[in-house]
Amino acid sequence: MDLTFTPEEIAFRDEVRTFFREALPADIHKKMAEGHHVGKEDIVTWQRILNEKGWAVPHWPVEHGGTGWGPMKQYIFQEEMQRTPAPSPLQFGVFMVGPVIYTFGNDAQKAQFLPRIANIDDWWCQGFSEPGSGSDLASLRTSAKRNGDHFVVNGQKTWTTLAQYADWIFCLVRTNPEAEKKQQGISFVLIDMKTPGIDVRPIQTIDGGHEVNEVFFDDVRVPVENLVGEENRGWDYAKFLLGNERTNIARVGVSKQRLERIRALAAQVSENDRPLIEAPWFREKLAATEIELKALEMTQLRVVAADAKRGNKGQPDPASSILKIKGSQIQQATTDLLMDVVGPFALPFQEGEDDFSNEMPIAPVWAGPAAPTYFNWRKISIYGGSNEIQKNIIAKAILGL
Amino acid sequence: MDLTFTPEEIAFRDEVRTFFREALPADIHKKMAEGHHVGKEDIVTWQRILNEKGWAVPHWPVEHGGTGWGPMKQYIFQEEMQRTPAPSPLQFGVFMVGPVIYTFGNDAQKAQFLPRIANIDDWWCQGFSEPGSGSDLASLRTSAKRNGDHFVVNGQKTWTTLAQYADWIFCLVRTNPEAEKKQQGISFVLIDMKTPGIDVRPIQTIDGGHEVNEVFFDDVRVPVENLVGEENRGWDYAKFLLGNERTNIARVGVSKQRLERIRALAAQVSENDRPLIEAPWFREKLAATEIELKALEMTQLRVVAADAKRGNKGQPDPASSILKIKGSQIQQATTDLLMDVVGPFALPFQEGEDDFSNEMPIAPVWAGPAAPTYFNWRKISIYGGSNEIQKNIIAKAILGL
Amino acid sequence: MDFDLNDEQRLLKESVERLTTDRYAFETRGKVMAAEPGWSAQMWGQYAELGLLALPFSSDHGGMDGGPVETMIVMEAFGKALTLEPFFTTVVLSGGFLRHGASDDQKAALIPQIADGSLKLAFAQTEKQSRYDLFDVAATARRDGDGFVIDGAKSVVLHGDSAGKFIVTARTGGERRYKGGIGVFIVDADASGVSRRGYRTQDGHRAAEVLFESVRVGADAVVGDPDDGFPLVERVVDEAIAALCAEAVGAMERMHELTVDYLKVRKQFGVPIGKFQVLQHAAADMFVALEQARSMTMLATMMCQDEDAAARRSALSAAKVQVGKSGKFVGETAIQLHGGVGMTMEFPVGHYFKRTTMIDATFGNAEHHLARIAGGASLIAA
Amino acid sequence: MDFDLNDEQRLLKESVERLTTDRYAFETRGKVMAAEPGWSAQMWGQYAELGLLALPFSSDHGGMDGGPVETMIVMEAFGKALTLEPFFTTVVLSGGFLRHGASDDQKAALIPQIADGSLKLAFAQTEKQSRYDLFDVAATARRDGDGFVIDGAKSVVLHGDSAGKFIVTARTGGERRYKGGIGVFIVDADASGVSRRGYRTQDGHRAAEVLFESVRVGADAVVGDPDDGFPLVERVVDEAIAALCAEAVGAMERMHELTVDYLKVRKQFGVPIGKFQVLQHAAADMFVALEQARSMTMLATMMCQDEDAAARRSALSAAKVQVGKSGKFVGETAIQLHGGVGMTMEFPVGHYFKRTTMIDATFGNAEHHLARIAGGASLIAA
Repeated sequence: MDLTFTPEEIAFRDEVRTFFREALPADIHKKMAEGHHVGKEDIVTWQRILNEKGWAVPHWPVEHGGTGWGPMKQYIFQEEMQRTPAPSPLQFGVFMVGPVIYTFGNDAQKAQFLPRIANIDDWWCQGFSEPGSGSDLASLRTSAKRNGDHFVVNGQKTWTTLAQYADWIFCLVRTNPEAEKKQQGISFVLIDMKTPGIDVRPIQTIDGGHEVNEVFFDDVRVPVENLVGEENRGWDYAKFLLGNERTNIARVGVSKQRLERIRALAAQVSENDRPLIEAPWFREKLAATEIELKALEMTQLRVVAADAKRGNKGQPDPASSILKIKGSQIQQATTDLLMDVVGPFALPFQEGEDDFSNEMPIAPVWAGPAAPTYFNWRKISIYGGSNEIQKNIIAKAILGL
Repeated sequence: MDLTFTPEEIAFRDEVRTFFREALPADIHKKMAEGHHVGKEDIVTWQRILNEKGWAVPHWPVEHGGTGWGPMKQYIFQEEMQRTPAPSPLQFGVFMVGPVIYTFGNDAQKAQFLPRIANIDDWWCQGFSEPGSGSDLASLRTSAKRNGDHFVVNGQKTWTTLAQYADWIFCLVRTNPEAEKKQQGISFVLIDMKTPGIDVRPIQTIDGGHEVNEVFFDDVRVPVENLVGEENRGWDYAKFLLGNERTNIARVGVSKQRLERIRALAAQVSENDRPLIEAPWFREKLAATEIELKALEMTQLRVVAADAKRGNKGQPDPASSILKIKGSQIQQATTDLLMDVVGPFALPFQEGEDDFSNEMPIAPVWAGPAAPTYFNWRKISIYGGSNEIQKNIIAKAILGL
Repeated sequence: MDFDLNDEQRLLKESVERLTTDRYAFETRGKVMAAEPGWSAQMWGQYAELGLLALPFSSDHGGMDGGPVETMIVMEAFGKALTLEPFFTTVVLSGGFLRHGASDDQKAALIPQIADGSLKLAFAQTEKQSRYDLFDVAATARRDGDGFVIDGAKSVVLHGDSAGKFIVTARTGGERRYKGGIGVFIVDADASGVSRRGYRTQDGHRAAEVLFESVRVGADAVVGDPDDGFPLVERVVDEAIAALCAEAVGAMERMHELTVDYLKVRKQFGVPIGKFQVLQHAAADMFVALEQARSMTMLATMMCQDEDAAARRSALSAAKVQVGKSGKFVGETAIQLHGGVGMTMEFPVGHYFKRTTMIDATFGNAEHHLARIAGGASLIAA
Repeated sequence: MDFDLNDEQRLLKESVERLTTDRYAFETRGKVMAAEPGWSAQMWGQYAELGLLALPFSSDHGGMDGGPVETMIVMEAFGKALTLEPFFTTVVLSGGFLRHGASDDQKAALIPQIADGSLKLAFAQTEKQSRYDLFDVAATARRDGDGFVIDGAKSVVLHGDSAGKFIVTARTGGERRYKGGIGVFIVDADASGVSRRGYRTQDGHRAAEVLFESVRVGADAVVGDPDDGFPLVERVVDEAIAALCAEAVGAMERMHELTVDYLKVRKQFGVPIGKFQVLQHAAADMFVALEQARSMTMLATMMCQDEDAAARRSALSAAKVQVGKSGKFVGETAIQLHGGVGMTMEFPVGHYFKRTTMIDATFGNAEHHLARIAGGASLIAA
């Protein structure tokens, strides 16, 4: 047992850290550091910088552009990206549909899509959830009927993140409504968003932002060559996809960066005529969150190390449910702390998407995103398998209850 | 709406308070105030003082020795008793079997038992729980078979509090094992503990005390005149009995007394060379508990007032589940605070029942009961319908889920 | 001790709830919020007609002689309906200054205008550095002949964009955080030297940044003692906190109802999700938190007129802590149990959550008031 | 980074666990606890035989050259078995003083006696007023010729009743809470002027009150610098905290196992209670708390030898907070899910709960260490 990074790992971390600091455009860094939204352009810009460097898709197989790093290096890479902070790659491409395509897709699909994902030439979105199918995803009803060399897709997807920018959507669709179990009869298809019959409607969320959408399919014709893998095996691919989230799920680097920022900001506001950072109640609340985060980081590293040991097979590890639960709690705790820091200046709301900065003289200027982030981040314990679902997984898969 | 006590209520409170202070023997008061156990003798002594005053069983009908006070006065009476603090009456007599007897018993039973309960000439215990029947009380299996003018009782009860002193036990027994539903076929019988075939065995609890027992029945002959009410209707009487706990269940007075004591003790120990009571973390933890308690007191008063309005019918109010949940949480929080106060002096354990005082030079002398009380009070969220059961009740009876 | 409303109070409650139920449905509210001025002039007229705008004032000045219980009733109903009108700022908050501090002349001049709906007021208090400390006042009121000249910048002035007059705290003497030397002034919104910029708040209400630059007011603008106005400020804010607690309880009650309803209709895995015990217990926990908040709001309502300022402040702080904590728990749990839809503007529950969150951030959040109580005497000694 | 044990460590773990499983069943433990001296001399012999009593010492003095990981392995196994022997006080705590502070002569004299099981030691540190502050020392060590005369009263000296020697902190100079001027001394339990009264602790261990009255010791009794022993005390206690964390994790793991097992066999309402989702989630929450504690214990194990004292203390405090909080949650939930039987001496779970509760109260509870971290620098800066 040796819980220190090896000299090689430290050198790697320093290399990555230096590159991120130098290569990330200052305006993007500022937005990220101050807790603002980054837009499509920023994400594209950054992804192409990474691609240029050869770091666009480190976790992919080398033949498709991956770096061949082991899980620990991949973890360090992500952690450093979050701490910089730099924009995370658009996960729907790099972490979701990419691995599905290189694992289950055919050669034509690999050739067509993978390089464009790495360079974010295509903007991908995810068509899984439906209004009636949230935690119970397998009950989905969007249908795809075979008609010659096309599927005809009808139905509705929802919570489709950033679909407003999307060139492509990967969807779970029901190709065999007669199947015995609801998990059977589902297929995984890739759909060009320009196909006639697709309608994207925004969902406005309580933070005032527009991140998610409803996507309607009305007799949308999808060529059969856009089917990934075998027909009616889509549920397996979806499980594979969801199991891949592990290393990123706790977002330790994000919380670290936020706590460091909160500590700095709390030195700038005063309570009882002294800096808030000197108030015992605030220091203890902050310290308690830091301890939880430190423990989570160690837990995360244990999972990554176990992964490395197993040879990075990408099997879903039920222990990742711990990462999801604690990770979401801690991320939400950071938004709560920021609310404490801004105090009464949580109230003003700035119109205009992606701009929550307070104009003068509302003060302080960095207070703007506090409340929207607190509201928006409620989603973290809901999406990707709610915390209730994660506890079910622990109870059943680990504890055998 | 007027949330102040009326002048009459204030005069009553002062009268009760003065009486308690003057009439409670000093040695009993000291034990209570310092968090030690009080023994059988103390409880008997105090109950007889109350009985002399005519206050042994205030909530009973006047013809059986009650005072005719409304719910608010009864609440004040109990609150003041807890705050004095004086020993609570043995609940199995005055709050449990007494009301069952005067409500459902026959005249002979009333004449035989009620005056002796008021004067604690009989020590009662409760035979409800069984090893296989905890939260699922209706699954009980202790049997009572009719044989001429006797029932023959066989089976086992457990968690029988203070059965080691008991003259009588009231039991739920299964008189009709053929009944369709498990709640049917249960009868409520009174059993003389001197009857041959009864064996009481102590259960030692983790605090080192001996409060509860197992009671075994081996062909125990119980005269049929000891059946209360109708045969096979015992479940109804049990529900009536459990529903009567409401006004006492939150034990607001107990928690108040304990918090006041904790505040005083925290001024006597030092942390970082100043009194612990000046440490911000301790003050905030204490204040947070006080706020919860204040809210609970108001909630309790609302339930009592609603009761008074309804004419004190003693119907179980599902809102009493709130009192049970919050009351147990707050009582447990006080034991936790006391652990904070005693610090490393939580460790020493004094042998000998009912004596947790630390001999010199272990210091401070009042630290002795801290850990045993912390351990022992875990029971508060378990007995009388666990907090999980209380939440089930709220979800079903109030929220209709 | 009596927790029941009397007949008149019950009638008041029914009237307000009928009005908001009939006229302030969720969709209507959405339209009101989207349009200028961000609240409904029509509803304002209805409130006037119903006497709500005259509620807490003495009948000597055309008021209804309502007390804290009446205010609680109205605010709780407004919390349930999430109303957007400047009732709290005009009637409760600014009205409080008039009731407790104003001269008969001031009352006679202003209360009728409030009662008939023609005058809105706002309380210009918070400053960039003051956070939640009411005594932290950098704005100055310099004596100038009979009157004063006011200079200062006030932030997050609730409904400050539609106010015809401001109640302004400004310092007549002493250092920035000295509790003496604070004066309370009535200033016309269109007085020379007053400028403001209005904006929306997170919960769909309105507020403004207000600048006072060499604003001259006469002696008749002073409310109470210009050199010792702080006890008045505390007293009025305590009443305002009680009213906000009542509004939060109304909002929490609705969040709880909405959530329980949703648990009954939303199906996953072939059953209503309300059949899952974990969600049942979460709903039960919400109920407990709600009832604890309701209890403390009743206490706050009773105590907000207590003459013992220390006991009053302590009880009000305790209520703000309980309501803040309960509101946070109820709101966060309501969203969690709704899942994604709870986070959309189309569903009501998120709007309630935003309101209770902003109520927590108004006049001191739970942490602020907990620290305050922790610094003081025991809450439970009798 | 590597979380795995090497082959020797795995072997150690298996040996200790086999020993305790075979020879220290719950019933056996009960008998040991009930009889004098409250721990098993037989097991002590077994530990010696297995080399555990020599584990952390250098092979130069007959030790096994074990490091913190080896100590963690043994302590975690002891936590699972709830062993009662004075291993922690003798080998980890007092052994720490020998390892880090003693002269070669002292080591040569004492370590072999520890290793063969013939010498037990105890750390006499806590005083009536000191609470958890290691530097709060009122006991004095007055210079007397070459040696010292020690006076003072020490409380809750773990396993002080069976110790052949004490490691004693006493003040050679400065005020009571001055961090300098603290000396560490080895004092024979049967030296003139030493008296003690042994007693049982809440968790079935043993402790003593020890009085030192004009106890004369020679210069050879001093461990390290008699005028600046405090850094040594901190260092040793940090190692001890890491060891206690490991023991607590072992105990938590067993509480969790026992609870999950109980949920599977206990039936109510016709089904195993583990079918109730609320209890499933409680068990899942216990699991999360346990794993977080395990993670922090690993960190503590790694950091307890760090040369940067500030970083070391901060990490150790963080671990003590996490383990204290997790232990409390796991213990309280284990009892709650067991219901009444969990509170009886006949069931193992309550004994584990008592042990973790007492571990929290040893060398600073969670609140104490949280306040300490809150007073310092960020834990997460890299």
